[in-house]
Amino acid sequence: MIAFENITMRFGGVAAVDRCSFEIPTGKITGLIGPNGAGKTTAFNVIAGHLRPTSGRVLLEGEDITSLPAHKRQAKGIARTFQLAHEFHRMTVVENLMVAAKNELGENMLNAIFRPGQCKMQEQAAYDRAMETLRFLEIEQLKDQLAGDLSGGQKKLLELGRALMQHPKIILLDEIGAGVNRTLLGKIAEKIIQLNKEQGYTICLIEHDLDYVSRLCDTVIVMAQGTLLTTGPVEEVSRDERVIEAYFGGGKYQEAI
Amino acid sequence: MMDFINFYLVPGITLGAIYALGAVGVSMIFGILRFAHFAHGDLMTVGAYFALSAVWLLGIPALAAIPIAVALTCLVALFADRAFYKPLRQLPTIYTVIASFGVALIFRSVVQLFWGTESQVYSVGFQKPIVLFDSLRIATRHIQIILATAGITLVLHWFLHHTQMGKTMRAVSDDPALASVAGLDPEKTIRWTWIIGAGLAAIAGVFVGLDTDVHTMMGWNLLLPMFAAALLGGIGKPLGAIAGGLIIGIAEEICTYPFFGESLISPSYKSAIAFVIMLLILIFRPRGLFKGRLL
Amino acid sequence: MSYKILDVQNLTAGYGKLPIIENMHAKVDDGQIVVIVGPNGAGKSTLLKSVFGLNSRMSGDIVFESQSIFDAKTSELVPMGISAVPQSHNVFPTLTVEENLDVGTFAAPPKDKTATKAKILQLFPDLKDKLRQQAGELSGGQRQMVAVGRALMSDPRLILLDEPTAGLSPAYLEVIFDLLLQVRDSGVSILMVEQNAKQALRIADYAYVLVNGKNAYEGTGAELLENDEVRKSFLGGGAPK
Amino acid sequence: EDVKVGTIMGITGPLANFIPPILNAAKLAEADVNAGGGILGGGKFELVVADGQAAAQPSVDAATKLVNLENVAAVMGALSSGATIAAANAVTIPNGVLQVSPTATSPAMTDMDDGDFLYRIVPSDNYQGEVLAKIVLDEGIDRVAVAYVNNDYGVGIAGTFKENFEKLGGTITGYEKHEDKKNSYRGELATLANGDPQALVLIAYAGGSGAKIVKQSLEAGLFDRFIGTDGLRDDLLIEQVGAEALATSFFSAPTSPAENPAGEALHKRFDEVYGEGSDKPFVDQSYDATMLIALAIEKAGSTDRTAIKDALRFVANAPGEIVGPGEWEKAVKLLAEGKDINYEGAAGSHEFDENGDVAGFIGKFVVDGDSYKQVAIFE
Amino acid sequence: MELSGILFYLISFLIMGGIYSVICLALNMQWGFGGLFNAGIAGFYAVGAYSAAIITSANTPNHVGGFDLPIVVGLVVAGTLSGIVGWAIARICVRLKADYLAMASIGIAEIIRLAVINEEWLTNGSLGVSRIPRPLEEFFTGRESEMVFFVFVWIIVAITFWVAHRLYKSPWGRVMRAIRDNEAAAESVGKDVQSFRTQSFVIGAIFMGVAGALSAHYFKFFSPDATEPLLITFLAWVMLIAGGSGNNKGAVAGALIIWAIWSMTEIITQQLPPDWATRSSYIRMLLIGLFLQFVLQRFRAGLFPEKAPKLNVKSHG
Ligand SMILES: Nc1ncnc2c1ncn2[C@@H]1O[C@H](COP(=O)(O)OP(=O)(O)OP(=O)(O)O)[C@@H](O)[C@H]1O
Ligand SMILES: Nc1ncnc2c1ncn2[C@@H]1O[C@H](COP(=O)(O)OP(=O)(O)OP(=O)(O)O)[C@@H](O)[C@H]1O
Ligand SMILES: [Mg+2]
Ligand SMILES: [Mg+2]
Repeated sequence: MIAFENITMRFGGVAAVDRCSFEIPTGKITGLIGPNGAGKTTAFNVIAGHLRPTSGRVLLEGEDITSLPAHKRQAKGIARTFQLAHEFHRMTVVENLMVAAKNELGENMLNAIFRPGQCKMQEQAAYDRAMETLRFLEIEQLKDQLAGDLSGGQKKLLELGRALMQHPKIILLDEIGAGVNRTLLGKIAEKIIQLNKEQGYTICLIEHDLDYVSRLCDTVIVMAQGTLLTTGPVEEVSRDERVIEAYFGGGKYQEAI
Repeated sequence: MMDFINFYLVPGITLGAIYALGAVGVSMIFGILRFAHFAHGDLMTVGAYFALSAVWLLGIPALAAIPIAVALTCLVALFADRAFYKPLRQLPTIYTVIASFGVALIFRSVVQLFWGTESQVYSVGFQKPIVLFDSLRIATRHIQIILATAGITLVLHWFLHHTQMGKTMRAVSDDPALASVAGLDPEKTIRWTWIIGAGLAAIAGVFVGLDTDVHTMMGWNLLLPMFAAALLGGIGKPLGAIAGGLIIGIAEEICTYPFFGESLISPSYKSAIAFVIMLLILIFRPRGLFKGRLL
Repeated sequence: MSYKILDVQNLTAGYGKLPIIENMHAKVDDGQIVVIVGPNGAGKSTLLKSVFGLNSRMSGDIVFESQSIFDAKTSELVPMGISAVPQSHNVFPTLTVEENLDVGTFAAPPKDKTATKAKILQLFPDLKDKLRQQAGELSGGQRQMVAVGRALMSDPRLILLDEPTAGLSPAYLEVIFDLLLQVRDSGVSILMVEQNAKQALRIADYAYVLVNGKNAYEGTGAELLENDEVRKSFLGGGAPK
Repeated sequence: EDVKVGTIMGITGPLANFIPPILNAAKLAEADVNAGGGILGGGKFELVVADGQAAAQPSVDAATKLVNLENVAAVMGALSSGATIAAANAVTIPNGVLQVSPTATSPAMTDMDDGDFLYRIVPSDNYQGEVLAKIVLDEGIDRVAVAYVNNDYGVGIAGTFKENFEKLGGTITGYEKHEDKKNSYRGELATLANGDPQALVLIAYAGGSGAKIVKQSLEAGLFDRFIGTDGLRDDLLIEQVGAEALATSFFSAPTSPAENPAGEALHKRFDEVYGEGSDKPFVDQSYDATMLIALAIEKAGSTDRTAIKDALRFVANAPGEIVGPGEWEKAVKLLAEGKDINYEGAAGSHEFDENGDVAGFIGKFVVDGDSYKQVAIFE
Repeated sequence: MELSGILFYLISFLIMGGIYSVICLALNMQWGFGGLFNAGIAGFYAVGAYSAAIITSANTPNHVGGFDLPIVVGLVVAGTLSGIVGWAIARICVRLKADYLAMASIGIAEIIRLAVINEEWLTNGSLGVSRIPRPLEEFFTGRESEMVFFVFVWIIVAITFWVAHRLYKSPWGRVMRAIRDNEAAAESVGKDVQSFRTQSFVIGAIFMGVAGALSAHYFKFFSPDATEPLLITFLAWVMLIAGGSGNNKGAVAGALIIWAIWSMTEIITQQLPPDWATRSSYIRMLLIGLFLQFVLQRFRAGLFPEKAPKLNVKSHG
């Protein structure tokens, strides 16, 4: 699905991502793990087009999208969530989702002015999908609350919802788990598997909680200091002592797994 | 060549110094209170008129009147903040921007009420400039203005980089909410901002009066170049603002110098220079020359 | 003999007129780690915010070291010996990491600033080579470190942490939890909200479960870990370790 | 019967610092009328002042309030052409109210279809520029640099001056417009000083850029002789630069025929009442405009707006017995006797042509002690 | 003061008020919907006014044109030109953060103003453009022409309002609000932020130009002093904020109310003793300044606070 080819991303001096290459296989759930500052979020930003890599190419199904602006990539089916929630704070939850819906007609200024009738049906459809999604995430009751007033975790869910609204080909989830209640997180896990198995979404998620990752992911990609450390099935990887060293700092966490 | 220095460069530096002093306040207020203070020019006017009264009543020279002007202007600024800006702090900054427009009107009309609108001078007559190296002619008041500005710059630098208040100011300008979580008192910081901003504005106002004359529109007329200077230096970078002020002042004056026999642009386009520079900066270096904050 | 550091007595608080937590109570004893868990939107952050004077406290009382802080201003609390780390927006983005730490000392200067800083840097080695970098450019986890570091700079007697480990990789999970134990042992009490509930409860001396703004369960960390109800509905099931 | 007359002036706004003396002049006229036995048989003559902020929008607003709410018989003002024409088009002409501007100079006013309701009593700039060119050449000066302020006043005079000066064989060595509100003009002056001009023709307001420019050229030793217009002929200039520095300079300004002592008297009275300022620009015009309106009303015998308009030429133009500033009583008496009168003001004789423009006289002034003295008159 | 007087004061009041309403609605499209801080309104106003003036005024040697074309043509050209200028500016500035956009637009407006004063060949400089027609002048004169123009202005206001309202209710409006709240997120859900902002900037600019054209026709003469930023840019902002930004009704209400304050304060200060003539005007400005503070503090969110448009969908299940 996505090929991340030998990408370097520099910020002034720091190379957040440094000659790093990996693939996100189609139709699978892939985990992207690594210690803090490894460059995971940066990698997402490069894929989603929020950052231009200093060098290297990003391919989507073989097509080079390195120079596409973010919004065009979304049109091609890349959806992402943010590690630090990016809600539309002065809009209600349901509006937040409706914005994400593809709504070509009504978003063309001329249509908006001269034929509002035409947009109405699309609106209805978008609204229904939004409600569906909210039900799916079990935050229906918040539909009319201002997104800015949501709790930390609720915002995360909103982000996921927005991603789902776009029926993308691939969803990039940046630490969807951080700050989400574990039980709910368990449910989300099921949903994610559902999305993947039943609706065939390709999913790539950044997550620190290894139990969680192992529960969801077929394969994991491990990054450290901006470079690719290794990739493979969770069991193998989590036995790889380079990973253990980099990720768990040899801490007593090992027996936790 | 001498012409260039006498009639373009020196006046440019003088003008620059005045912009600079004004721009520091604009920049700090912009950085810390997060709004463009449209009453800053008129704050200069207020300062200039306070000095004028001091000159009239006490018969002291304008320069000696500066401390009085500074003190009074600071009070005025603190009052304005208390009465007009503080109540709007929690709202989007646009409210404060608009409010400051109103405050500008208030300042100006009060000045007009008390001092009238006719233009005044601190001292009548004109002084022949000092002639150095038998061709460099500088008016004493220009020397004074330039030196004073240089001094102020040093003090300011010290204040911002070697006092706790300096860092606190930047913390507050970053995230007022978090600042109070960290136990800092935003209001105190804001008061300091006003004191510095207003004080320098007053000085700048007096300098304008020294250089030319004092009238009720003087500050308003200087406002936009001051904004340009603040941007040029980078918002929230007072020292940048000083550099910005000088650059714009000098550019404005020398742009009419006949470098190639023809003066580059018609003098009546002079004031466009500030904005052209500002636009270029905004487009190519939006954080200003000194990497100020991006709002 | 140990006396209450913090005593929240049937507090009702929320935002504007709208109450979020109702008649809720919580206590922190000297040198305790007290953990608050609960589903999203339960009101955990709201509780912390009201202790720290960041939202509207409606009724009840909050006592810190036997003195009411029910209507104390936020900026007064730090000098009193409380410091806090919000859930998000918890660093000064354009200040460098070092300056972020310094800011922690302004309101309540520690006995030995350099020593404190050294201690913190040795807890978060990552930050050492980022001291000059703007905090806004840090990774999610690095920000958390800076935030916690800042809170510790003022040698507080009570710190409020809202999900300090959110987004921290396991290595740091450990570090933080170890750190918290150390901090406690150095006599600082801790009131924290955690979603990594399992680990949190392991180190907790006492814990409260919050649901829809009301106390649901409470007990020592161990007790709650054993409690099936709690495990099923808040800790994501799984057998007790 | 009491009579209200409106006046529009940019009391606040960019021109604020010129207004007080101009307004005082109008007030003086008001006072003269009332002192001289009032209007329309002892009625009170009241001047309603409105602030046009020297811009079109507020001037229109001011005018409409005067005409519709204050219900004034006629309007005096506004000052700048932009404000005057806007107010006329939007308010006074449609409502059929006489409007006399003391200062508006734009040529555009000449061919406006104003239903004969719009007048002005400054000779249109073109005229002063023309005369100034003669005056300068008569002085034996044939190489000058010109600096003028970039507004309708400066542009108008400078344009015609240049044209005529060159036509009469003079040379313009430099010709620069400038903005009113700058701090330093040394650059422009340095450029203008090239090509050794004998003097600087400076068309600007003393209170605006004028004084600064004179000061700075003297300091820098770029010019020592200045030729100004009524905008520069201002006590302010002498205050700020000192008389001796201006010894060789001279100025042109609209004036009235020499054999009219009333003008002098007016200035004396003005300074008695208001302390100073009789030499400020547009003081005379402001007084005359107000006085002319008053006379027109008296002649019309009522506040009927059309009648007033029709009466204006009768009282302003020859033939008729000459009356001047401060001679209200006399004028009223003559009108009562049914005699024709001809007002000769401090700023000119005000003979309106069919466009409502006046030709008028231009005086040549030099500094004399701490004020100005008229040394010659040109027609 | 007799009745007809008051009537005609109101008419001329509403003409100015109407022109300002158009500016306010236009500004609302930029700021209220798009969060674009345009502080250069006077610039677009000037572009519109001068294009209309030159297009419709009678031929003259003083400057290009006048082309003596119908007023409608003038309006269209005015809108188009200032739209184009807006577009050019948007290309450069629209990506700037709010306050920076403000500075940039101020700068550009000032440059436009200087160009207007200095390029005599185009605008006749400070002498201004004269002989600008008014609609149906040949049939109506005097006070009637006032009434006709009054109707004309308010037709334009209605059109502007209608456009603004449609935009506000549409998904387009929603996207604008989303962008206003969080650009990165808007991009991540596939909205072309640049282009949306440009659109709202341009549509706003167009109507600002139209407003300029209207006042040119009203004054029948246009010179630089009618583009005074204090009276266009500043006033328009006050009106929008006071009325309630993001709310079209608020924009119009704000325009009328603030213009009323601006205009009617003088009626009050004129009651002061006559020898206060000058002072009373200063006091008036003081009043305006203070009143503004009052409005800002008293009506925090404006007289008509922004409210999200009702979704026109039925929510079943
Ligand atoms: N805008 C930026 N400017 C400078 N450096 C940056 C910027 N963004 C990220 N970095 C640096 O790049 C490195 C990787 O950052 P990134 O956010 O990708 O880490 P991460 O893998 O997401 O870590 P975490 O799991 O804590 O979120 C970090 O060291 C960070 O300091
Ligand atoms: N500023 C606010 N205004 C109004 N309601 C708010 C505000 N902040 C939070 N809320 C609401 O209060 C409830 C509790 O919020 P809170 O942030 O305390 O939840 P939480 O327990 O911290 O959840 P999480 O674990 O996701 O952070 C939520 O329903 C939220 O929608
Ligand atoms: Mg990350
Ligand atoms: Mg929370």
